[in-house]
Amino acid sequence: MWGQASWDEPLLFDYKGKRRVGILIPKEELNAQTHLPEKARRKGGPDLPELSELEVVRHFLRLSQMSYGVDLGMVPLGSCTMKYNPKVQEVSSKVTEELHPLQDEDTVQGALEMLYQMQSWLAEITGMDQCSLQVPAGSAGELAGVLMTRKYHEDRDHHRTEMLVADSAHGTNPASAAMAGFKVIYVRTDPEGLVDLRLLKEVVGSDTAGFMLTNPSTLGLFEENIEEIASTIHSVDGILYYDGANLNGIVGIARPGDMGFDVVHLNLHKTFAVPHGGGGPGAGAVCAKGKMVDYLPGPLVGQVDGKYSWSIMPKRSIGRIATFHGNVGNVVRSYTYLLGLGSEGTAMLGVMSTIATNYLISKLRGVRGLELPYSSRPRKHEVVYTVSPALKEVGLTAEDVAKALLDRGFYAPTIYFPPIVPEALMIEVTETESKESIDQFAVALREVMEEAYSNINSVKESPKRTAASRLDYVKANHPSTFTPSYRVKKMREEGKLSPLR
Amino acid sequence: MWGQASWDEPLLFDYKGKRRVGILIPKEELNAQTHLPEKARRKGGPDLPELSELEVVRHFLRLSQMSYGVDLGMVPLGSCTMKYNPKVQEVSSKVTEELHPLQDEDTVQGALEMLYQMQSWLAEITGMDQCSLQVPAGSAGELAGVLMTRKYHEDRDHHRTEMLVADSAHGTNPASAAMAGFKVIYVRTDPEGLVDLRLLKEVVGSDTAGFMLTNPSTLGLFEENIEEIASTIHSVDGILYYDGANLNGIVGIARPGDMGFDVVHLNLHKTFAVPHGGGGPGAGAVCAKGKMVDYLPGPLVGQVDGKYSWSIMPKRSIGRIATFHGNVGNVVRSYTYLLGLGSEGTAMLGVMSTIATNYLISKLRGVRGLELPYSSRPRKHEVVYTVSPALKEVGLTAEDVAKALLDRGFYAPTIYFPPIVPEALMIEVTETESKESIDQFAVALREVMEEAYSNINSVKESPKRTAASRLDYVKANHPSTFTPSYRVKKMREEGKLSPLR
Amino acid sequence: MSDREVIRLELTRHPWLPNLGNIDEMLASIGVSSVEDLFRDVPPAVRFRGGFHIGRPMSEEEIVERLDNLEEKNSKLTCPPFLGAGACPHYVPQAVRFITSRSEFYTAYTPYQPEISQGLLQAMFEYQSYMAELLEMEVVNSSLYDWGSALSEAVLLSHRLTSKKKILVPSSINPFHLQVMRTWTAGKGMEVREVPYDSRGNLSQDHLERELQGGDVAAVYAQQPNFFGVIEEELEFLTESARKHGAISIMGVNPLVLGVLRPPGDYGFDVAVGDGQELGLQLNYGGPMIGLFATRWDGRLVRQMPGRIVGLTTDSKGRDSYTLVLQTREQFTRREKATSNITTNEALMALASLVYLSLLGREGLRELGEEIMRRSHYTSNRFEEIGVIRPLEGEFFEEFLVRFPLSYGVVRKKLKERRFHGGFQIGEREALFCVTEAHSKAHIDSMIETVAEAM
Amino acid sequence: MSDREVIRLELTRHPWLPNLGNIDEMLASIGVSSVEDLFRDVPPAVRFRGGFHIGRPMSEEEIVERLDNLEEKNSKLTCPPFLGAGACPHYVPQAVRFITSRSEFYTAYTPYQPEISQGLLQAMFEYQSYMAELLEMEVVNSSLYDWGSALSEAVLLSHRLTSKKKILVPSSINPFHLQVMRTWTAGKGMEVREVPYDSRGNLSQDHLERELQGGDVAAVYAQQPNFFGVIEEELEFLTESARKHGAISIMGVNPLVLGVLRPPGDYGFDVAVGDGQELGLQLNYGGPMIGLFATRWDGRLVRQMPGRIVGLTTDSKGRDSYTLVLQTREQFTRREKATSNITTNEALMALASLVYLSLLGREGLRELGEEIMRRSHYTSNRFEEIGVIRPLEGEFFEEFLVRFPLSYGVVRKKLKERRFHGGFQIGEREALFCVTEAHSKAHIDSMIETVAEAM
Ligand SMILES: Cc1ncc(COP(=O)(O)O)c(C=O)c1O
Ligand SMILES: Cc1ncc(COP(=O)(O)O)c(C=O)c1O
Repeated sequence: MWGQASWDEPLLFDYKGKRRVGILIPKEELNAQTHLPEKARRKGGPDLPELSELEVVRHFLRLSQMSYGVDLGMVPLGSCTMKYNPKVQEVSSKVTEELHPLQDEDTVQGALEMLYQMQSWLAEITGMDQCSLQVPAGSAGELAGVLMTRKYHEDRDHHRTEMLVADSAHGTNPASAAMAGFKVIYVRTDPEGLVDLRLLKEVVGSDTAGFMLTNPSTLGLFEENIEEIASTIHSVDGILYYDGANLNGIVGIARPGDMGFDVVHLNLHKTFAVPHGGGGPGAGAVCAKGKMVDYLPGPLVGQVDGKYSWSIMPKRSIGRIATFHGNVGNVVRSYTYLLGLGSEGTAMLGVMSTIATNYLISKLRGVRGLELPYSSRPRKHEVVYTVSPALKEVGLTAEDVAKALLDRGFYAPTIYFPPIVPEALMIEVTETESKESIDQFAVALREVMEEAYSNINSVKESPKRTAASRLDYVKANHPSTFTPSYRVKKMREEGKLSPLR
Repeated sequence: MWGQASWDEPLLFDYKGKRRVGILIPKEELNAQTHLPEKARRKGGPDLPELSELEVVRHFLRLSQMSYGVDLGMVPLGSCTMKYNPKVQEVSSKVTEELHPLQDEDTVQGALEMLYQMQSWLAEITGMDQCSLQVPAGSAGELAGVLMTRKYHEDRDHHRTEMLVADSAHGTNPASAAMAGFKVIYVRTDPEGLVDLRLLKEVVGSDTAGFMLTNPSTLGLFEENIEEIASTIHSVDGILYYDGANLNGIVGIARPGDMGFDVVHLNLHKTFAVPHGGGGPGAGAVCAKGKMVDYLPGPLVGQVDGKYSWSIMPKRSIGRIATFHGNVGNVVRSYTYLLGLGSEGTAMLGVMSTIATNYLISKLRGVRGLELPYSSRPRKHEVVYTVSPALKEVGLTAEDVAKALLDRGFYAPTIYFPPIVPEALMIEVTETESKESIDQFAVALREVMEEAYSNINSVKESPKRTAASRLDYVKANHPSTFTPSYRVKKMREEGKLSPLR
Repeated sequence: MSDREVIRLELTRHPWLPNLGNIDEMLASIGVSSVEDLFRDVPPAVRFRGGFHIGRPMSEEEIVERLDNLEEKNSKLTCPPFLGAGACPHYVPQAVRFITSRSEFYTAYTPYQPEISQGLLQAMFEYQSYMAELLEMEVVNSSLYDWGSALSEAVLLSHRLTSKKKILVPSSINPFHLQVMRTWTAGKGMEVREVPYDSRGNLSQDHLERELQGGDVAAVYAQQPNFFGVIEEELEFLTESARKHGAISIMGVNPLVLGVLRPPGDYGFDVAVGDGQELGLQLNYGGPMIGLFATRWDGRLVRQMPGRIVGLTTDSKGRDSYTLVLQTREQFTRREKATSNITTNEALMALASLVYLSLLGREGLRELGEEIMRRSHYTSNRFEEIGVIRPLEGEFFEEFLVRFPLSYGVVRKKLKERRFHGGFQIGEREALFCVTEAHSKAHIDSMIETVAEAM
Repeated sequence: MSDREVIRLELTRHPWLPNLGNIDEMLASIGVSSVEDLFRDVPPAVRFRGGFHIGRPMSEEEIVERLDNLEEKNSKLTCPPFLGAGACPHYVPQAVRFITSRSEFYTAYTPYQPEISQGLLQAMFEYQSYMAELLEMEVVNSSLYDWGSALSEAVLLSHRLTSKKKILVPSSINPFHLQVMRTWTAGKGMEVREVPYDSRGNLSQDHLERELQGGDVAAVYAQQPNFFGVIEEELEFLTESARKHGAISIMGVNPLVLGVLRPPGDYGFDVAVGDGQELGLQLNYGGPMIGLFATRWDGRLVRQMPGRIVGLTTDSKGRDSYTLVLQTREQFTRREKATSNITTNEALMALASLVYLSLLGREGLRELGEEIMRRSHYTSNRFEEIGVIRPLEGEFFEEFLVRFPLSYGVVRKKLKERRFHGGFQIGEREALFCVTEAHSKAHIDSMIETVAEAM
């Protein structure tokens, strides 16, 4: 029976070694006076623990064993595309690792060539004209996209205050729109699970800056009216924005550029296999078509006579969105991934991820308490279930299912998302999970649902086989117990801290 | 409470994927006919499972979590010197990784320079004249040493049939002597824990080829009569052999060469921090002084005008002991370790490992049931306890103690060794374990002993917190259930295999 | 349909596509007869029938050869560039790489399920704690993208809290950070005003005070050390003035200097931002970095904080445990009312920084700071000896502005011939040089000699 | 004493010596007043008072610089050497490196405590199982040092079983293996006799049969492919003759060829030896390698087997579990009666081989074998085109002997100028070239052109 490793590993601050160091600082014999301005000098260094190299390594290795990634087992987090990150990607850092972002272009030709190829490949895959790789993640790509939209309208003296967002959209869509100063107007999903076209036509008007959409949607459904959606938005000179986090299900099958999208962002840490790093870093791209190319964040890499340089500055660029060139150290990981897939492999991503999703659905048919909304349509990269029936019948929540899956050695799906599906389980297996591994996951989920009907209390007690059991969120968030750092813990213990007000 | 990870991970042979591959074979378009001789061609390939890269990685990652190394916690295996292996050692492979052992010397100057320096440094540390790094591990070093001894006597037409070995010696000593055709004569340990000098003088004679000794001994005791031992052996022109596996406790304090030893082998995977690799590979050295230099396995690296080459062939060399130059890829790890320690750090090894051992002893004073033989003498790199009192009083065995320590998150000491101490626990903490970590180990061992007196059954049930509980050794070794491979398992299941006879 | 089938048949095995050999049985289980059935909802007009131009699938061996080939197209330098300006070369210990390459960390995602991710969460809590200790500020998030975006988020926070639009920044601000901030805050119509510096390179107190008078300032920003590498000697007046005039005070700080320089908390700043790149990260051509973001213990600030925060709590068995906290600030619950849109952050880089700092420890951090100062000052002295002067008199840490008696372009070219990369050009004859522990004395000497030759 | 104290005081901190700052309290707990007290049993005459000449402790940064410096002193070659003769260059997949660098594997030692080491034990069992499958032999140990030592152990085993001293080896045996075997068996007085080969390069059956007549042969050895790269076409007669004359039959085999060539078990060999280096190991200047050792399902052989063996059993809860088995053969229990002195083996390399084979799988292994053959044959054809012939007619796998119309020294030098490393020189005009999947067509072509130029 599966069980996670468990170590009673104290905080580093609870280590009490003396006169230890984990790395030697090289020292040169130099005769150089340095003077720190008295008023700027720190009195009493920061109180960091002193540790030997072994203590540091051991501490973090123990912590690592109490963590869980794709290399260990399936992470079916919907909307996150937790595909396998091939080990050869780790070699790719050699192309960029030692380069300073401000080096002369003639000294970084290898890196620039890689970036140039990536710009072109991603443009081809999305059917767009040009891509900028400066955005460090998807959300920054969205921000770039809405800022581009804003500037586009400003340039035309349009007064566009509203950004339309599908109600099934990821929370980042409205958040990004709001950061750019737009008012967010939600467009409801129809009974088919698609954008409600009638409603869309109603809300579209002279205030409409654009529409942020993802296709396939977060429900895993392809918006089959995409052509009409596009023409509706374009009829008011609105910008159709593609949240490309979910490209995986259609790569090789359909391209945003061909569907009428004007701006696309991509999460390279999903479809293009940049490892997720325990939360990040990812890497992104924002791509544009036609008139929107001029607004991309820049500069972009251009090529003249086989020499690469940051020569392309979009005419009406929104400017710099990251301090330097984006997460280049991760872009090169995607580059390596694409080299390994080649044209043929890349073209198979949509097919294979879609087969995986629908295969899982076939294995989950007839599971009591688990309901598939909009069940007549095929899914693409992911599928959203609801456990509402089980909630009504035995009190099982989506969270309970998640915890019970942990006890079976799997990571849990995304839960309670998208908000339009109650008690949602959003499952994305990706094309890198083998058929047998999908089978095992289906068995586990089926077992959980069966256990809920036979012994709901036992499910409610899970997880039991992980390093921690369910947590006290009240304590975690309450102003008088909120503890975001050791400093807060210590100060509170010493009576030096009032509740957070 | 500590618990080891546990995965129900099947054998690779139980994976059932089809048309999978974990790595692409590069294919060139070549027009080349190849003909396999019909009689030599394999009919039906070997039946190996087909796996994707993720399946392979995940399988082994899960297995790794069910294993235990120094990076995770203390491995107090006596006589094994499980010290920390600094991470910078892993960089060192770049010096040798891509070199073929038969490359022209002018193309491998970096590797040769490194080997040359290592030969010199190890000679200085041991006080010997010359070292060969060709031996891939300690036992091979011993074999080299006894073969050198054999050849030395042959060259002098001596008829020396006997090799003396201390009764506390590691099993490899008599095994190596026997492989070289010697009769093994054991020299008993006296009540002080040292070589019985009187007895030694009795057994030494005209049949004596040499004496294999380790100092400090496997009991962690320094043979204070070493000068007299040396002169006794030398009085019959015998060779005094130093089993240098246990050098750690005296590096910087005393040198085998100064004690009168003629031949020394070293385990670089102990004192010199080559990681132990789950059983190997290690790396070794065999060093000689005076007349014995001529017998070293060769060739050795020499230097002329700053050019390095395999120019030194000991005149009466026993010949080649490894196919090529030994485990060079590991020698360079030791080299890196010595660079980091420098002269000062190296000189502190003996001091710091000896302090660690004696500190542990101080923390174990007064633990009921745990007895320290020869308790008046200070220990060096390690210490041997006996739990004989607890065996008599409550039936606790050394094995029980080992298993109960596993349940407290520690690896176990070496047990039942050396054979002259009953119910032995042989503990070596090394200088890389922090004081606090030694404290914790002492607490754990004390708890185990206390639990034995309060609830021996509970101790007998351990380990409970590891991936497996105690094993069935009868089944493992019985001729009709002995299963050393999947092939045997399958053939037996198919009724195609008789018991092993 | 057919070309899809053709593609499928061509690629029969691939290490990263395990189910190529299982398509038929999987389709059978699904209950469709062809792959195309799964895409029946894709309108023919948008169905992609073309092919890509990425090349044939490469074996690992070929991939590595290609990467080697790209690596060779970059110039091999004798030593790391003498470039800073927002990213500085440092030696990254092997233990840092080793730990960040543990699968359990780097192939995980945001720990939405805390019970199975305690290790990662504890590490993020420790990152926050180490930074809190360095900054002397109580609340640190578990990373934003980089300094530029962290500054932008701080400015947006000040706008949310004060509803004002004016932002005061020193004209010695890193221009890249400024550009990013302008981009990010364009949607809110923020207006940036620059405060000049004096002959030492320090922020002008008078100007600042004057700008604040209007009472329309959302935030005041200071950068330590500033873009010219100069250490701001006096910052207490800034936090005091800001408080007096109802503005949020923000300090941008290179956390590496905090082994030796006064931390933002000690000055009373409301918010601190910066980048952790210098604590254990490779340059990576400028990314990934680590956006550092911290606030004082003030609910008003904390509840407006962008990004994830990990907090300590207990589990149902009473054990200390860690989880994401204050999630109601975030986009997935608050949507357009969230404190930021950030989702994927720089967690693994935060881990790298934490490991680096834990290797250094209290004394190591101080020693490193001192060694860097010794080397940078040695270099500046050597420059002076050959007639290259420092136009700003203020004290500096690792970076400093120098003025050459001739065009810097000439020097820069000469350096490149000798496989050195000089500092960041600022004007015709000026450049910002950065010297760290990654530049040995021998390399510094030889760089200086090369410059001397060029002159 | 004093100089010891001085040293201690000089080195106050070191990353690998955690207790330098705790010496006094540790001594106090021990109950001695000085370090020297712990060495009171070391006679003054042997007390070392000198210092070492290793240099001052280097920081990691300096260590890496030193290693880079050594690396640069090795020649950078255009492609891997065309050298074989017992070790061949191959591409090592990243997954192999990744898995063998997992701390839980590479910082463990021999799994004496099986309950806590199930993962490592299962992996060793799988290594044995994969090799058993390749070899078609039932019992494989979990590694010896290398081919030479494995052969030596096989010969010693044959001596223990037969009490005879004569060993027949082909004169096409790898000379390094032969040298090792002579060294290792010197103590037992073994006598080696060489059996010649025919014009194709194949072992002479007649000679072999004749040598066996005397009935004094302990073991007969065959090598597949032999030292000249030639594939032995007929080996069944060998096992039959050996059996008839009471000798142990031993096959030395490169396991890589077993995707395409008949395995030792199929011929009926008693013992198989070889080296796993070609399955996932770097060259590493010749070591570590993997000594492969296997026997038939015969208790007489198995009980004489050297090295560790992992077997399947169950734990007290009935779960499949793994442990070291037949330990009574080993030195730590049997001492001078042990089947070998081996202790530390090549476990991590065995793991590497296992990972490599599991990535390849059945088809991958075959494909790899075929690709290597295609490339080696292409190369030999190209050689022929420029007048470099193969003096032995027999079929070959990846290595082949070529004869140049001029001194090979000239060719070798020319190749080196172009940063190629040619094959292993055998005579004045002959050399053994090795071509694998690590040599691309472009490199092969350019190597051949260079040879042509030299001629
Ligand atoms: C649909 C969707 N859009 C946008 C994002 C935001 O991307 P990122 O996390 O890279 O900021 C995500 C993922 O988090 C997503 O799933
Ligand atoms: C005292 C002693 N001698 C010899 C050896 C044999 O060394 P190796 O394992 O490297 O063959 C060992 C360790 O196993 C040992 O502890």
